[in-house]
Amino acid sequence: MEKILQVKDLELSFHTFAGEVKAIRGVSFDLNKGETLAIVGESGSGKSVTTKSIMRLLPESSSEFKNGEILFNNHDLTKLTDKEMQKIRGKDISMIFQDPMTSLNPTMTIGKQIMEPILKHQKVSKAKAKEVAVELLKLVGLPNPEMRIKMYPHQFSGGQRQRIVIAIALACNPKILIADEPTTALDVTIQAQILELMKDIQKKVDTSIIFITHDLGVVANVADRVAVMYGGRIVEVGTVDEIFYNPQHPYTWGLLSSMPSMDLEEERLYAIPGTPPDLLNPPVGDAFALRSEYALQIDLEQAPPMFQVSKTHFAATWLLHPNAPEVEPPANIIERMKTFRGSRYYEETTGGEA
Amino acid sequence: MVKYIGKRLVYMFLTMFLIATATFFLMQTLPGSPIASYSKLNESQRAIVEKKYGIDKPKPVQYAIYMKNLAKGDLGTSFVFKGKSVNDLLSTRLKPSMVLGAQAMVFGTLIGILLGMLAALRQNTFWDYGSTFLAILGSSIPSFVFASLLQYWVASQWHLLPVGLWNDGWKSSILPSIALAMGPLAMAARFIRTEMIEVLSSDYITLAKAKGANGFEIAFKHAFRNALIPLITVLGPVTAGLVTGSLVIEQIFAIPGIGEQFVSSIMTNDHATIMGTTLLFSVFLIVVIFIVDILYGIIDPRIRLSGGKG
Amino acid sequence: MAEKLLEVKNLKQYFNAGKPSEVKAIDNISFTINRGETFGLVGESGCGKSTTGRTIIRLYDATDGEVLYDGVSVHGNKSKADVKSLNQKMQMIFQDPYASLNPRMKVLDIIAEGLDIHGLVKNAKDRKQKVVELLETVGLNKEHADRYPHEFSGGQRQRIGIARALAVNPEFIIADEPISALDVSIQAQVVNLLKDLQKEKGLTYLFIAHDLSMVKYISDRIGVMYFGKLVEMAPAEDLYKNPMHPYTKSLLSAIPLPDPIYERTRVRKPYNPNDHKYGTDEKVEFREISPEHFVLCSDKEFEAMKKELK
Amino acid sequence: MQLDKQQLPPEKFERVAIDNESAERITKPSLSFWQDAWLRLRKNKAAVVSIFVLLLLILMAFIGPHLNGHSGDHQEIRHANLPPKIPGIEKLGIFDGVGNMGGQKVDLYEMKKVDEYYWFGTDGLGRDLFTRLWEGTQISLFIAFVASIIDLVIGVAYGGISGYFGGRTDDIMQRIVEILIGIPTLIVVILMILIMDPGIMAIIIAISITGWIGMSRIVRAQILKYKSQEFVLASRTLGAGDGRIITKHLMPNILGIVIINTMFTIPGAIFFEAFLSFIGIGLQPPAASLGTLINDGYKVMEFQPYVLLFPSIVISVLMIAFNLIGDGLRDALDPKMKD
Amino acid sequence: ACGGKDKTEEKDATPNKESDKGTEQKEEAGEPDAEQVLNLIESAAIPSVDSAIVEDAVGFNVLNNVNEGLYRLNLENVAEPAMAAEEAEVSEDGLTYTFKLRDAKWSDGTDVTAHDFVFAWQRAIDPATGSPYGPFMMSGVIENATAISEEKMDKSELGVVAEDDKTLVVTLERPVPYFLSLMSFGTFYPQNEAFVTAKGDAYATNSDNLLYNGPFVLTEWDGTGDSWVYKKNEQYWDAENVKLDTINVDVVKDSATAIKLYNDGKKDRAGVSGDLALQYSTHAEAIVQPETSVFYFKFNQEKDGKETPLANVNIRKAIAKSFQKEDLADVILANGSIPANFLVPTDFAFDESGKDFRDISGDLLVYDAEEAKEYWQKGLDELGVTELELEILGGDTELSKKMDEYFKAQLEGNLEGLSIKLKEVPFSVRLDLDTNQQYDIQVSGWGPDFQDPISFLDLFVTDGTNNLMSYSNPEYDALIESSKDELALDPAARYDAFAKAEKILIEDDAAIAPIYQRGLLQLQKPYFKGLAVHPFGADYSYKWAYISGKE
Ligand SMILES: Nc1ncnc2c1ncn2[C@@H]1O[C@H](COP(=O)(O)OP(=O)(O)OP(=O)(O)O)[C@@H](O)[C@H]1O
Ligand SMILES: Nc1ncnc2c1ncn2[C@@H]1O[C@H](COP(=O)(O)OP(=O)(O)OP(=O)(O)O)[C@@H](O)[C@H]1O
Ligand SMILES: [Mg+2]
Ligand SMILES: [Mg+2]
Repeated sequence: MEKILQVKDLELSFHTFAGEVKAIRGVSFDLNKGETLAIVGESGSGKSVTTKSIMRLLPESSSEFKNGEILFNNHDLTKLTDKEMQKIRGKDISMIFQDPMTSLNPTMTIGKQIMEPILKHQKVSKAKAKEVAVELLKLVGLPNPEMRIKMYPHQFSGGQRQRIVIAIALACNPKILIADEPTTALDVTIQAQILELMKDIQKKVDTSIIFITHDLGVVANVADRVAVMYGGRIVEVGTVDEIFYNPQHPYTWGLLSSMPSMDLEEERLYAIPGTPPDLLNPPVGDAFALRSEYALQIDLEQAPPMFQVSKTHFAATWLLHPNAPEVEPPANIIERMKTFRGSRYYEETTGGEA
Repeated sequence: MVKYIGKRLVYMFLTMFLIATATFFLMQTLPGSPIASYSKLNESQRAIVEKKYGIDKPKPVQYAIYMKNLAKGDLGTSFVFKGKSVNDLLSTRLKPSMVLGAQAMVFGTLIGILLGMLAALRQNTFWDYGSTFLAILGSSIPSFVFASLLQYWVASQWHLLPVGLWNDGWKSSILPSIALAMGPLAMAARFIRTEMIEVLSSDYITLAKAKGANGFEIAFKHAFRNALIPLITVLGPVTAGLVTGSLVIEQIFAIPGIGEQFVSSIMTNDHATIMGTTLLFSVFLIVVIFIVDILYGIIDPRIRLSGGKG
Repeated sequence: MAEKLLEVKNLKQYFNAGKPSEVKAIDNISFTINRGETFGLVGESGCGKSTTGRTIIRLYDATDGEVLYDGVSVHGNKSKADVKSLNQKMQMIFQDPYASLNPRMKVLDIIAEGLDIHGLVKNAKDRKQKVVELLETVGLNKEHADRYPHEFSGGQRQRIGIARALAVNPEFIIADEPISALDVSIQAQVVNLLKDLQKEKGLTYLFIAHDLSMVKYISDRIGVMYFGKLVEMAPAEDLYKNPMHPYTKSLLSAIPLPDPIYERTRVRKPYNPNDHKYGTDEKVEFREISPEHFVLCSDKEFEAMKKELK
Repeated sequence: MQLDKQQLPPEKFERVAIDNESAERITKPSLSFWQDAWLRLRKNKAAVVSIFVLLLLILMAFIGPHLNGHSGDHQEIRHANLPPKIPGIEKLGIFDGVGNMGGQKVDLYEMKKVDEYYWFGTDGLGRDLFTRLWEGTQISLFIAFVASIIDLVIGVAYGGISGYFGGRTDDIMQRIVEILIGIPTLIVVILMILIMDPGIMAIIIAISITGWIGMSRIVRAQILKYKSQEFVLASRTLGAGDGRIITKHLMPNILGIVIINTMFTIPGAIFFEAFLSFIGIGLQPPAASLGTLINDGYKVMEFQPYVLLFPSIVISVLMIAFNLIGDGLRDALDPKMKD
Repeated sequence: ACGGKDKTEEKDATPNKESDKGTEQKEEAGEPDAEQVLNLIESAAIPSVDSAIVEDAVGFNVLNNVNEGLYRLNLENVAEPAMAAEEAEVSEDGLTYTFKLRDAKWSDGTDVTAHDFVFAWQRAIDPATGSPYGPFMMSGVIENATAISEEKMDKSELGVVAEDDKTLVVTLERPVPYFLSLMSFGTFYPQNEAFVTAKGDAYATNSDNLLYNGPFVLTEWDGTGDSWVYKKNEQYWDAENVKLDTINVDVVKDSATAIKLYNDGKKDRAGVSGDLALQYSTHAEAIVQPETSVFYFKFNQEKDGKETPLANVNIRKAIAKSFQKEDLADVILANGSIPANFLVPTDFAFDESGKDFRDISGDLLVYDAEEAKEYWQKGLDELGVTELELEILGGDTELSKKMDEYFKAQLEGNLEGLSIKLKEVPFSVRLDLDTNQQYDIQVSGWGPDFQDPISFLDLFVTDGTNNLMSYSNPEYDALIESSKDELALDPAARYDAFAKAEKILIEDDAAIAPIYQRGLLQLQKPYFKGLAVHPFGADYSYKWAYISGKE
C-alpha cells in the first residue's frame, strides 16, 4: 500500500497569556492512498491542531512548531516556503473545517468561492471554471446549481452550506481530503447523505481522507483505519475493526463504553471520570492514567511507548508491556472482543469476519 | 427595496423638519439679535429696521414664515451679506469645501486603509507598530498645528506648494487636503486594523488559505470587504463633516469654504445663514447615513435592507 | 394512567407572521407530558424543536394554541405572582453550555440567581450553603463556586447549567440539546446526572436532541418532528421497534452505530415528503395506531399502517 | 514506533488506585475577572509603560506647578518671551536661553538681564511656561475625565435603554440621536457658553450634550448583540426582570468595550477644548489648558518653537498613552484571549 | 473709521483691514514700473457695496476706491473736492452748503448729477432701506433727517436738493463744523437712480450690478466670495493720475498665513499682530503707524436696576490709576500702540491754528499705584466693604485675552481685596451684554467716523446710544450740547469746551479709564508706494498708489 502522507514525531505548542500550551506532544501516523483514516478523541486532544499543522494553517504568531516531519510525496511540508505551500493547499490537500457554517465568506457569492481554487490551480478559463463549479454543486446534490451559484452563503441552509464547503474541498480532486467534524451539527439524515457523497467521490478519484469526529457511529461507517487521540498524542491506531473489536488502550475502552447501545438496556451510561489533562502543565507519564482505573505505577512516571499489537495495530499503554499485569477490560468491551478473531476473548461461535 | 427607500425618505424629511425646528428655536435663544450691529440707531429707528427684517413678529410667526419659505427651497436672506440670499452664499462656499473634503476623504481613507491592513497583516511587527504609531500621531497633533507645520515647511520653506489661497488650481488644494485627511486616515487605520485582525482569524479566511490563496488575495479579496462595515459606519458622518467644511483648515489656508463661513455666521448672529448651513449639514449627514445603510447591503449581503436600522 | 403535567394543544408559532418572510416554525402540534416522565423530541435540524421548547417556557409568545401547565395556561396575561411561580416550576437547560453562562459571573452567582429572584434564601450564608448543596448534587464541589465559567470543561459547564435550573426546585425541565456540543464521554456524564436527578426528585423532562441513541436511552416517550409538525409519537421502545411514519423510518435507518460490521450492511431509507401524495380532500390527522402510539397520516395510510403492524 | 525493550522493574507495574475526585479538581488559582484582566494587561509591555507614563503625567500635573518656584499666573512683564533655560543643561548648547530676536540668535536672558531660570521659557506676559504647562495638563485632564464620565453615564444609559427595549422605543430614541447629530455642536456649545458663562463648566456641559452619542451607539449595538444571548435567556427563564438583566448580565459584558471607547473619548474631549480655544470660545484666561497653550504656540512656532513644542509633546504622549492603554485593555478584556 | 471696528478693538488679530492711519509714509518716489499690479489682503469678505447699506470697514474701503463722494481725503488726509468741482459755498449761518459738481461719469458712461446725490441720501435715510449708517450720520446734521428716519416725515423732505444737474444744495439742522469731512464718507456717495431702480433687489449683489464713479471698478466679485479684483476705471475723471491697473484682493483671516503669503511674495502688504508683532517689529519692511482708535475701560454704574460698586467714583479712580500702560503697549501689543491718558486721540483733531487737540487738553488720570491704593481704600470705606469681585468683559481674540490677563494681574496686584473675573465672549454676545448693561468693567474702544473730537465725546452724554453704563453728568452734557449749539461757529471756544468735558469725563468722574491708542504693525514691500492711509472714514485710497522697482 502506497503511503501518501507520513507524520513523524510532530510536536507543537501555542503561546498564550497563561503560558505555553503543549497542544501536540509527539504525533506520528501514516495515511495510505485511497483510504479513510478517522481520528477520534476527546475534545481538546489535538485533532484539529494536528490536521491544521499539516496544512500549515495555524496562526504563525501564536503557534510554535517544535519538532517533527510531515512528508507528502517525499517533501517535508514543514520546510516548504509559503509560495510552495500555497500550491499544495487546495490542490493536493484540501480541508473541510470543523464549523462549516462559518467557513464561507459571507460577502462573496458561493460561485466565486468554489471557482477560486479551480482558477488558482488549474489553468482554465472563467467560463470553464464556472462549468466545473456547477458540476460540483450538482455532485453534492444541490438543486438548481446554475442559479444558486450567484447566491450568498446566508441564503443557504446549514446542510446546504456544508455541502458547498465539501464542493470547494473537492474542486481540484485533491489527493488528500481532511474533514474535521463535518457533520457534528447535522441531523442524521443529512449526515448520512454527506457521508455517502464523500465515499462516492473517494471511489471516483482515489482520494485519501482524514476524518475527524466524536461520533463513533460515523467512524464505524466511514473509516478504514482509526487513530485515537488523547492529551496531544495518538494513543491507539489500527484498522476500524481492530479499534472497535479489539481495543487495547483504556481510553479507547472508555470511549466505546460511553456510547449507549440501541438495543441494550443499561441502567447507567459509562462515563470516563475526571477531566482532560491541562496541556499547560501536561502530566508526567501517561496522560490518561489519572482518569484510568487500570493505572499502573509506571504510568505516573514515564510515558508509554507504542506497543505493536498486530501488523496494523499499535497502542501506547503500559498494559501491553510484558511485565504488566493482566487486566480485565470493561464488560461491554469484552463483549466486543468476543467477535474479533485476533483477540484473547475471541469466541468462535459468535462468528465474525476479521 | 422601493418600499424601504420610500420609508427612509419619509423619515429623512421628518428628521429634517425636526432639525430645522430645533435649530430655529435654539437660535432664537442665542443672545443678541441679527441686527445687533445696528447699535448706532436709537430705539425707534431700530424698531423700524427690525420691522423691515420681520424680526419684530412673534417667534411662532417667524417660524411659520421660515418653514413656508423653506418648503419652497428658499433659505432666506443673509443678515451679514446684506441682500444676498443664503442659497447663493452657500452654493459659492460649498464648492471649495467639497473639493477639499472629497480629496481628503479619498486620500485619508486610502492611506489609512493601507496602513491598517499592513498593521493587521504584519501584526506585532515593526510594520504594525510603525503604522499604529503613525496613526496615533496623526490623530494626536491638533489639525491646526499640523496644518501650520505643513504650511511652514512645504510651502514657506521649500516652496513646493502654495502657502494658501484658493487660486492656484488643484495645487492650492493639496496641503489643506492632507491636513484634513489626517483625521480619517487615523480613523481608517485604527478601525481597519482592529477589524482585519478579527476577520483574519475567522474560519473563512483559514478556508481561503486552505484553498491556496496567497497573501494578497487573502487580504484584498477575502478579508477587506468583511472588515469594511464598521469603518463605513464611522466614516459616514466624518465624510459629511469634512465635506461641509473644516473651519480651522479653511482659516489657516485662507480658503473660502463653508466651515469658515459657518463659524463667522454664528459669531455674528446671522440667523438665516446659520439655519441654512445647519440644514445643509444635516441633509448631508442624513443622506450619507442613508447611503451607508445602502452600502451595508451592497458590501454585506446578509444585511437586509428591509430590516435596516440606522 | 399517569397524571398530566404539561399539555400542548394545537400550538402554533410563526415568525414574521404576515410578512413574505413568514416561517411556520411550529405548525399546529399537540402533545402531553406526564408527571415524572421524560418526553424526547427529535427531528431534523430546523424543524422547530427548540422553538417548541422556548415557546413552552414563554421565551416566545405563541402565535396560536395553548400550553397548559398543571391545567393552567402558560401564555396570556398573568399576574406577576403567577409568572413567578411558573418560572420556578419550569426550567430550561440550554444547548450550548458556554453560551448560556455569563462569562463575567462567578459560578456561585450564576447558580444563586434563581434563589435571589425567588427569594428562596434568607442570607448570604444560607445562599452559599444552598449553592454548595446544588454543586454537590451535580457532582461538583464547593471549591468550584468561586470560579468563572471559562475555567470549566464542557461537561462541567453543562452541569453548572443544570445546577442553575435545579436551584429553584423546578418540577419540569426543558433540556434543549443539552449534549450535542459535547464529546461522547461527557455526554454520558450529563445524561447520567439527568437520570439520577429524575429518580431522586421526580422531575419531568422535555428532552430535545438529534442523537437518537441518547434520546432513546433517556426517554419514556418520543415525539418525532418534521417541518414544524409532529409526525409520530410513541413510547420509546415502541417507536424504535415499530416506526410507522416514513420519516421516522428514514431517521432510524440513518443512525450510524459504533459497529463497523453492522455499518457495512446498513441500508438507509430515504424520505421524500412528496411521496405521500395527499389528495386535496384527504384529512391528514394525528391518529392513534396502537395504544399510545400516534402517527400523522391520512385515512388510506392509516389503514395500510394498521395492516403492516399486524 | 519502536518497541521499548528496556528492562523495567516489575514493581513499576503495580496497579494503583486513582482518586477520581482529585481529577475533578481544577488546578488553576481562583482569580476574579478583573484580576485576570489585570494579569493579562500586566503582560502587555506597551500598556504597562503607558500606564506609568500616564501616571507620571498626572503626577506632574499636580506637582509640576510647584516645582520651580514660579507661579502660573504671576506676570513678570519684563521677562516676557524668554526661551527655555535649564541650569546644568545650558552648557550643552540647548536650553541655554538663546532665542530668536528679530531674526537674530541672541541670549535673551543676558539681553534682558534676567538671572532666573525659566525651564521651558516664558510667554508673552512673562509667565513661567513650565508651570503653566502642568497647570494646563491638569485642566485638560480634568476636562477629559469629567467629560468622559458624563459621557459614559448618559451614553451608556441611553444606548442601553434604546438597545434593550428595542422596537418603538429604539426607533424613537434613534431618531432623536439623528436629530441631535444633525444640529451642529458648535451652536449648542455657544449656546451653553452664553447661558452659563464661558469656562470649564460650559465646555464640559457642551461636550456632554452631544459627545455621548458615539458611546450610545456602541452600547446599543452591544446590547443588541448580547440581549439575545443564551445566558440572558437563561436568566429570563429564571424570572429575572429587566433591571436585573441589564445590571447583572448586560453591563458587565459590555464594560470592556465601554472602557475602551472611553479611552478614545478622552482625547476627543481634549481636542474639542483645543478647537474651542482656537475659535476663541474656550477657557477663560488666565486658565490654561494644553489646547490653549498649543494655540498660543502655533502662531509663533517659527520664532519661539518652544512655546508650541512642550505642550505638543505632552498632548502627543498623552494620546499615545491613552491609545496604547485602550489597545491593551481591549486585548486584556477580550474573551478570546482566555485560555 | 467706521462701523465694524467701532466700540471695540474687535479683530485685532486681523489688523490689515484697518491698518496704518495718519502718518504719511516717507518714501522716495521712484519711477512707476511697467506692470502695475498690486496684491492685497483683506481680513473679511465684503458684506455689501451698497453705500446706503455698508457698515463695515471692508465695505467702506471698497466703496472708497470704486466710488467717490463730493469730497475725498487726499494723501495728507485733508478732504478736498472730488465730485464737487470746487470748495462748497457755505451760508453765513453755517446751515446751507451749496456744491457745484464737476463733469464726471459713471462707469457705464452716464453723467454723475446732483440728482444722484439726492437719490442716494434719501435712500440712505429712508427707513424702508434699513440703513445702519444713514440715520446715524444724518440725524441731527441734515435737516429733517431724524424725523424721516423715525417715519414721521417723508424722505423727500430731507434737506438736500438738486438745484440743477450740477448744483446740490444741502440744508443742515444746525451748524456742523466738520460737515465737509463727512462728505468723504461712504454713506454720502451718489447712486444712479435709473440703475438702482432697474436692478431692484439685485442691486449691488455682485460686481456687475454696480456702477462706479471712483478710481477703480470692482470685478470678479460674486457677492459672497473671498476674493475680488479692482481694475482701473477709465471713465474716472482723474484717471490720468491713477497708476495701478489691477489690484488683486484675497480674504485671509489668519495673520500667520497672511505673513507667510507676504514672505512668499504672493502679497505686497500684510498686517502683523499679537505675538508675532514683537518678532517683526525690527523687520526691515515693517511699518508702524498709530491709528486713531482709542481703547478704554467702561465702568458700568448700574446693573439690573441697582447701583454697582463702580458707581463709586473713588473705586473707579482707583482702578483707572492702577495699571501700567507702558508695559502693555511695549511688550504685549508691541505694534506701535501708545499708552493713552485721554479719550480723543493724538494726531487726529486740530484747531484752526493746526494745534493738536491733545496739546490743548493734556494727560488725564495717569497711572499711579500709590494714589490708586488711596482711592481704593477710600472707596472701600465708603462702600463699607473690604473685598470686591468685579468682572472684566472682553473680546475673544488672542490679543484681547492676553490683555485681559494683564489687567487682571495688574489690578489685583495693586488693589488689595479686589478680585477680577474675566469673561471673554464673541462679539455679538458682547454687544448684547453691553446693550443690557450686564457687565462690570468692559474693555471697549472707539474709532472716529469724522474728524472732530465730538466723534468721541458724544459717546458719553446721558442716554447716548453708546453710553450704556449709566454715566450721567449734567455739566458734561451741557458742555457737549453747547459745542453743538452756541459754540458751533466758534472753534476756539468749542475746543475749550471739549477739553473741559474730557477732563470731567476722565479726570473728575473717571467714567472711563483710557488704556491705549492703537497702532498697527504692517509689512509692506518696498516697491509698493503711494498708499494713502486715512485716520477716519475708509482706511485706504489706492488712487495714488503705484509699483516702483519690483523688477
Ligand atoms: N490558537 C490556539 N491558541 C492556543 N491554544 C490552542 C489554539 N488552538 C488550539 N489550542 C489548544 O490546543 C489543544 C488542542 O486543540 P484542538 O482544536 O486540536 O482540539 P480538538 O481535538 O480538535 O478538539 P474538538 O473535538 O473540541 O475540536 C486544546 O487544548 C486547545 O485549547
Ligand atoms: N427568531 C426567529 N425568527 C425567524 N425564524 C426563526 C426564529 N427562530 C427560529 N426560526 C426558524 O424557525 C425554524 C425552527 O427553528 P428551531 O430553532 O426551532 O429549530 P430546531 O429544530 O431547534 O433546529 P436545530 O436542531 O438546528 O436546533 C427554523 O427554520 C428557523 O430558521
Ligand atoms: Mg477540533
Ligand atoms: Mg435547536
